[in-house]
Amino acid sequence: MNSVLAPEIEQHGFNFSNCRRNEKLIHDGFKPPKATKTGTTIVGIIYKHGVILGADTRATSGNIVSDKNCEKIHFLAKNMYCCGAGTAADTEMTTKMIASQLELHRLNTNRVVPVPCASTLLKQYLFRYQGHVSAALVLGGVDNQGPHIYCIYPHGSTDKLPYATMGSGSLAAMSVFESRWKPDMEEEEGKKLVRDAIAAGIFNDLGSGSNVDLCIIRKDSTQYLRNYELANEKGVRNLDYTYKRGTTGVLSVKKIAFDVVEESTSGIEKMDTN
Amino acid sequence: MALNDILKHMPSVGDMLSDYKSTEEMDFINLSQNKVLSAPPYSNPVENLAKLHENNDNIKINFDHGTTTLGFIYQGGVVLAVDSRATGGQYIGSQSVRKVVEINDLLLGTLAGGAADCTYWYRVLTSECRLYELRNKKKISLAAATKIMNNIIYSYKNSGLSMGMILAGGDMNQVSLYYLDSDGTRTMGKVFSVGSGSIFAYGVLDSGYKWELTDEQAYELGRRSIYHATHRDAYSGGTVRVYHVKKDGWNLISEEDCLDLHRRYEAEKKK
Amino acid sequence: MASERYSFSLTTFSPSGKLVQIEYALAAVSAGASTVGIKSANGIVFATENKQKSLLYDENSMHKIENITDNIGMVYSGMGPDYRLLVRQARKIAQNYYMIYNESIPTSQLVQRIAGVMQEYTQSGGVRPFGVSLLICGMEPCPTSNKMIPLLFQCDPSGAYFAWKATAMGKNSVNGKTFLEKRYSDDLELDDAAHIAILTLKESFEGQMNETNIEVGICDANGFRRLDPATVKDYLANIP
Amino acid sequence: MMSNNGVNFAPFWHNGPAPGSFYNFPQNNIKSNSAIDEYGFQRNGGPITTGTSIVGVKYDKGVIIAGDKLVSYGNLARYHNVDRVFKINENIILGMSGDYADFQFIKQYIDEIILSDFSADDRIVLKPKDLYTWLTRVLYNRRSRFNPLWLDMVVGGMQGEEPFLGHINIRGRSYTNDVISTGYGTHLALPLLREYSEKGPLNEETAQQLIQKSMEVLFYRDCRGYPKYSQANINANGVTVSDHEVKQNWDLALSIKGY
Amino acid sequence: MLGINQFPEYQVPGAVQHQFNPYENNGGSIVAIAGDNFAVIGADTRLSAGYNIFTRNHSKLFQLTSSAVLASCGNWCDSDTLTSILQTRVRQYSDTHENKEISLNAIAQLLSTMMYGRRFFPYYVSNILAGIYEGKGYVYSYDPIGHCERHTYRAGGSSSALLQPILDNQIGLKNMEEKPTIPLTVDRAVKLVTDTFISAAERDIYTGDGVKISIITENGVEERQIPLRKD
Amino acid sequence: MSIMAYNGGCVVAMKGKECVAIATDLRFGLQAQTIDTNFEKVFPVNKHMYLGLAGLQTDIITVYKRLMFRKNLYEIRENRVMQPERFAAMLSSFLYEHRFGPYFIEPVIAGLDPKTFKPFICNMDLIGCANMPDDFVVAGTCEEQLFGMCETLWRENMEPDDLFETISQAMLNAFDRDAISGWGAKVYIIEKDKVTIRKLKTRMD
Repeated sequence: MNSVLAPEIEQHGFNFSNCRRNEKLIHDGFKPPKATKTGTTIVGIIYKHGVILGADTRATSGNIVSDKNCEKIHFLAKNMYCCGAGTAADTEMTTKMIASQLELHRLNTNRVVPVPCASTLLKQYLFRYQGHVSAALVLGGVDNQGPHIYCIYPHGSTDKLPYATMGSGSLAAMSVFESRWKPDMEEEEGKKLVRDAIAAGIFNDLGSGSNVDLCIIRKDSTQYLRNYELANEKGVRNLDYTYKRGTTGVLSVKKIAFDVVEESTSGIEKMDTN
Repeated sequence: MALNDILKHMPSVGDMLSDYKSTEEMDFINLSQNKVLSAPPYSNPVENLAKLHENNDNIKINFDHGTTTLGFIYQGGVVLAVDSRATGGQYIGSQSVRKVVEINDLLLGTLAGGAADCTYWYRVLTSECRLYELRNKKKISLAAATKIMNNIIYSYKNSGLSMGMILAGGDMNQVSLYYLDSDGTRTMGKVFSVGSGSIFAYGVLDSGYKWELTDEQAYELGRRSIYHATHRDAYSGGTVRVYHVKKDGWNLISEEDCLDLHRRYEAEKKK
Repeated sequence: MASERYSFSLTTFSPSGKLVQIEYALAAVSAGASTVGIKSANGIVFATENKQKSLLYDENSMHKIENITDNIGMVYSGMGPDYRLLVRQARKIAQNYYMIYNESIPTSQLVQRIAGVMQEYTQSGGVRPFGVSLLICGMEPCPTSNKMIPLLFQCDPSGAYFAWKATAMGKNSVNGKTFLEKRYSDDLELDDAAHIAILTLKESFEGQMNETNIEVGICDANGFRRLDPATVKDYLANIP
Repeated sequence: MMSNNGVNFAPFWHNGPAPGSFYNFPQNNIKSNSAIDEYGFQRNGGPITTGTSIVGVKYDKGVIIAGDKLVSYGNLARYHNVDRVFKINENIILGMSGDYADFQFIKQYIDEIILSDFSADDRIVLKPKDLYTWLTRVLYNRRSRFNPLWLDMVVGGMQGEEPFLGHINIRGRSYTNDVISTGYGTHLALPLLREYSEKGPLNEETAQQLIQKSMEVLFYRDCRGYPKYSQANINANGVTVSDHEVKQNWDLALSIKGY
Repeated sequence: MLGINQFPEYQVPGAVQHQFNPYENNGGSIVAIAGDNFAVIGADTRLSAGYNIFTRNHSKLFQLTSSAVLASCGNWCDSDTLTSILQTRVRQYSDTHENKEISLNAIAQLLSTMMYGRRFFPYYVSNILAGIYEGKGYVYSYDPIGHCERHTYRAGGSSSALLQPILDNQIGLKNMEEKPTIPLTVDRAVKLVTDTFISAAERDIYTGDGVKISIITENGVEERQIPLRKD
Repeated sequence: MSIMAYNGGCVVAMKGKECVAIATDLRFGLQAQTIDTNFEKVFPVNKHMYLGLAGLQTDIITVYKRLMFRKNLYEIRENRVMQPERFAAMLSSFLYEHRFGPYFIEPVIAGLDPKTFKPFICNMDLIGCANMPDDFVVAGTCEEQLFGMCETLWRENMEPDDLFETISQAMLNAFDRDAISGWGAKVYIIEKDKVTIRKLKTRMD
């Protein structure tokens, strides 16, 4: 779409125009700011009829929780979801971009996209950026070959396993899998196991927290259980913090009023009738 | 006391190895000898302490700091004016620090730089001044007091202390004003401003300063200079305190919140 | 022919103000298999001939009607290879839009951008215009209410595009349009529209029409899809 | 620079020979682990021969501490049959992870304390909390001199009738808890242990099972782990130190194909 | 003499260099409020480092006398050492002063001097001392090298920045044109401390599990414990 | 010092009942020095949508201008008012484009949907990771203080006037504990039929 004659503003790929300036600033002693990270516990298992993915919902920047209920299980295709840990924006954008490529692939090939295809696209993309795109992923899906779970590391290496964990709480979750996972589990049992693994991360790893999200992908259906369990709820405040109106001192007030008219512009372009 | 409680502080078991000797005695040597601080387990504490923090993202040691203080001599004595904010990093730790230290009923000192450094050494100075008084049956002169302070500070030069002090006081004949800092500087002068906001304070102070100021004018000049510094400098603010030092003692003239001052000065501008 | 002098490069106008290559491209379209598109109150129907020249062709592997997104469909008259390039482009445009705005591309926007691509091929050196006309349809929410409204566009090799209630392209398109003008009304239901679309094709269809030599695509609130041959057969069964 | 296929090994001990390198004693005084460091201070470098995780669980009537029997030298599994869990006296058990040399050093002094305690014959016996506080002081003081003992220790025992379990690390940071683990166990064993311990006090049997599970997981996932482990169990009946082995199951490996 | 510099090829790199840092952030937050005749001080009960929780039930409050409680958090081994030495000193004082308890302001000064003694290798701790002195409630706060200041309310530790403005607003009644006249009772102070910890536990990963509150009145010290979220 | 703190400043947005509020301080400083006390970090995007940008001032201006260019182009080309969700998505992809050479800003978006008037708030980190909670979003140098205040003060379904008091008190007390923001504040309450902009009395030190 990037035409030479009538260029579009939407550019593809990364823009490096600020790099030199930023380098100079860092050279001058300014600390570069930190992006939001998802410390994260993300997991995936294969069970009898497909795969179950799980994630916590905490995003942090430094020691502050920047998002208490973020979504870490990203859509890739109808038969495939992907959990992301690492720099939040990287996981978000990488999975979104790969989802888009998978959709093109699906439309162009007219078939259910195989999970290894997504794994390959992801690892090739991550390898290209040599770990600078810091996305650690657990990819799970079911295709005609059956269920798959992949672990994809930020530098582009992959692992194909029946159960996988990633993120700062991965060891906590792994301890649950390592002691309780077995082949051909029933769905309820699998859900319980994944919940326990995520809960182990939530309660033992400070980088993970809040709620449990699950996503169950079966041969022919997908069920995304957002906030499957509210593992932690905010305490109830004891005092009333309502202010009497007029408490805050105001210097000046400006009002912009407008009539509310239903927007009536049409989405259709004026016809070009030669 | 339970056995473990005794053991907790019992150096005898640890004494089996000289290495194990408790560090506690050396750590709090200043409780018995107030001018001696325990030596760190590394050379060059300025750099190495900083290095320890750099290497660990999680460790944020921020000492309270920041300030605008000023003092000047005019025909009626000395006016000292200070703000009251203490900042740790960019976090305002306190808006109510007393930055004028009342050493005795003749001497006053202001503190700028590291708050702990200043308050501790002022406390030492206060005790030195009192001891002098007891030994010599007369009040210490400002010159002598500042000299004592300067000697102490100088012995800690380059070890990371951060202080900028203005001392004012009267003896029987005159009032005088000294500036001291942690580099070991000690100067007598007429007009000083110290601290992160001092450049802003100087602007107002110099334009309004003259020897013949009346008391009221002098108080107002001090107050206004500090106010303008608090407005421009992020690390200064809170309450503006003004002290007046005369030959025979000092008075606290005013304590006013910057917010009230701002409203008053804004109203004046509009007139 | 006088115009030949001005047709060696398509970026050159003839003295009469024409880009004759574009006219030739339109001629290629007119020679293509006929295609019909009808907008109804609750959806859009495409129908097109997909006749195979030999019995030996595998009629299930190639299609003329394609999805661009789940909600947008496209069909053509003219040259197949050109069409497939445009389909790929269109899908990329749609995905690109989605990546930026996190919203499916509105049909009008897609049409605009495809038309942009087609136009560019009429103005660049070393290329030729596309030998296809496209029909693009989609359902999208009405700007004033939350009702879904159907949209139907045609896109020509020149890069010109039109919104239609119903149209026909390719061979016998003139007859087709005349037929549609007679049969079309604003309150058509989707099923009636499908019926009419097939009838319109049948008007000029040579030989026996069956589920393997036509394709039908339907766009409604659930999105766009190409009908499988069994469903097409059902529709055909209702046609006299 | 001497290198072995691009991998550089540390000398076996300070100023000692490194695997595959020339041994140039006594000249080799470069970058030894105990040099004047960047802080201008002489201090002990990193740990050399190390033991990995220790797991400790307190149950209703006693305490169990377990640790595997391996002491590693970097990536090398160097000693395969070393006890890292000890009975100190009838009241105290101790598990160590971290530098083994540092541990032997401190163990000698612990033994001396026990000996003098025994010689006193005053019926006052060292209790776990006493040893715990003493170790805290020792480690803290060494830390404050920038000459740390590279140890992570778990002290357990019977404080009179009550079971006691405490943890002291290299900095002298100490705390007591119902379940404690060091090293990789902090990540791998603690979640398992906590899941049960936070529901209420455990009994001896569940505690045993939990320890077994934890050692199993640690063996699977800690690459300095080892299947043989020893465990000390203390309760009102006294101390038992026993050796165990993890039941291994690698069937799963056969099912993994591709990457 | 020939040194290793002449034979760089003999240089053998050391093992992975373990940089020893004597400091570790063990998290934790403290809030203290002084009232007319009482003081309330609370601290969370989590001990953590990095992303690990070591224990969920860890008291950061130290009762020094019947009318003084110190809360200390930061680098736990420093807190542990400093507070136990202070406790010893407090005991020594009463032993050498005919069992008279040391007064709150004397503790405040003692602590400041002790902390400054380690000026060049500071205790990395955040201390708040609360108690009553001559019937009135006081709160003293410290920076790591012993700068001591008296307040009526104060927050410290890893979420000090989150908690302090709430106290400014609710107790200091800052930035209010019409100041509400709600008397500060023990009950209100305890509720407010609890609420601030609920907020801090939401956003600060190093604060959570539970909050332990000491209420210091004429009658001595009363302790309460309230659970917080555990993630 | 972080480059994000070079100029100081903060922005906060909150959801209320059929309304949203966004507030900004007015300081523009160079490190500790206060240059101007009338620098607004909240900009109108369209009738019902405001964008707050905290961070490096030069980037605030640049990003705002570039976004407005894109947003205007969208509205003209598609002949419809941009929804807050679309704007957020566009901003996110714009920021992520600069993943390896980011603009040093943290955006906050507050607005009502042009059709349904549903409240919308959103913030992002500097490389475009969006966060769209149900209660409030904060950005700037006194982020921690704001988090503490908002967690304590925010309630569901506040009327516009209550929302104003809550957001104002949250912001005022938060920046009073931050050396490099404050010096005046402006609060925008966005409702279906009007936007009310109030300038607050604040400390000026």
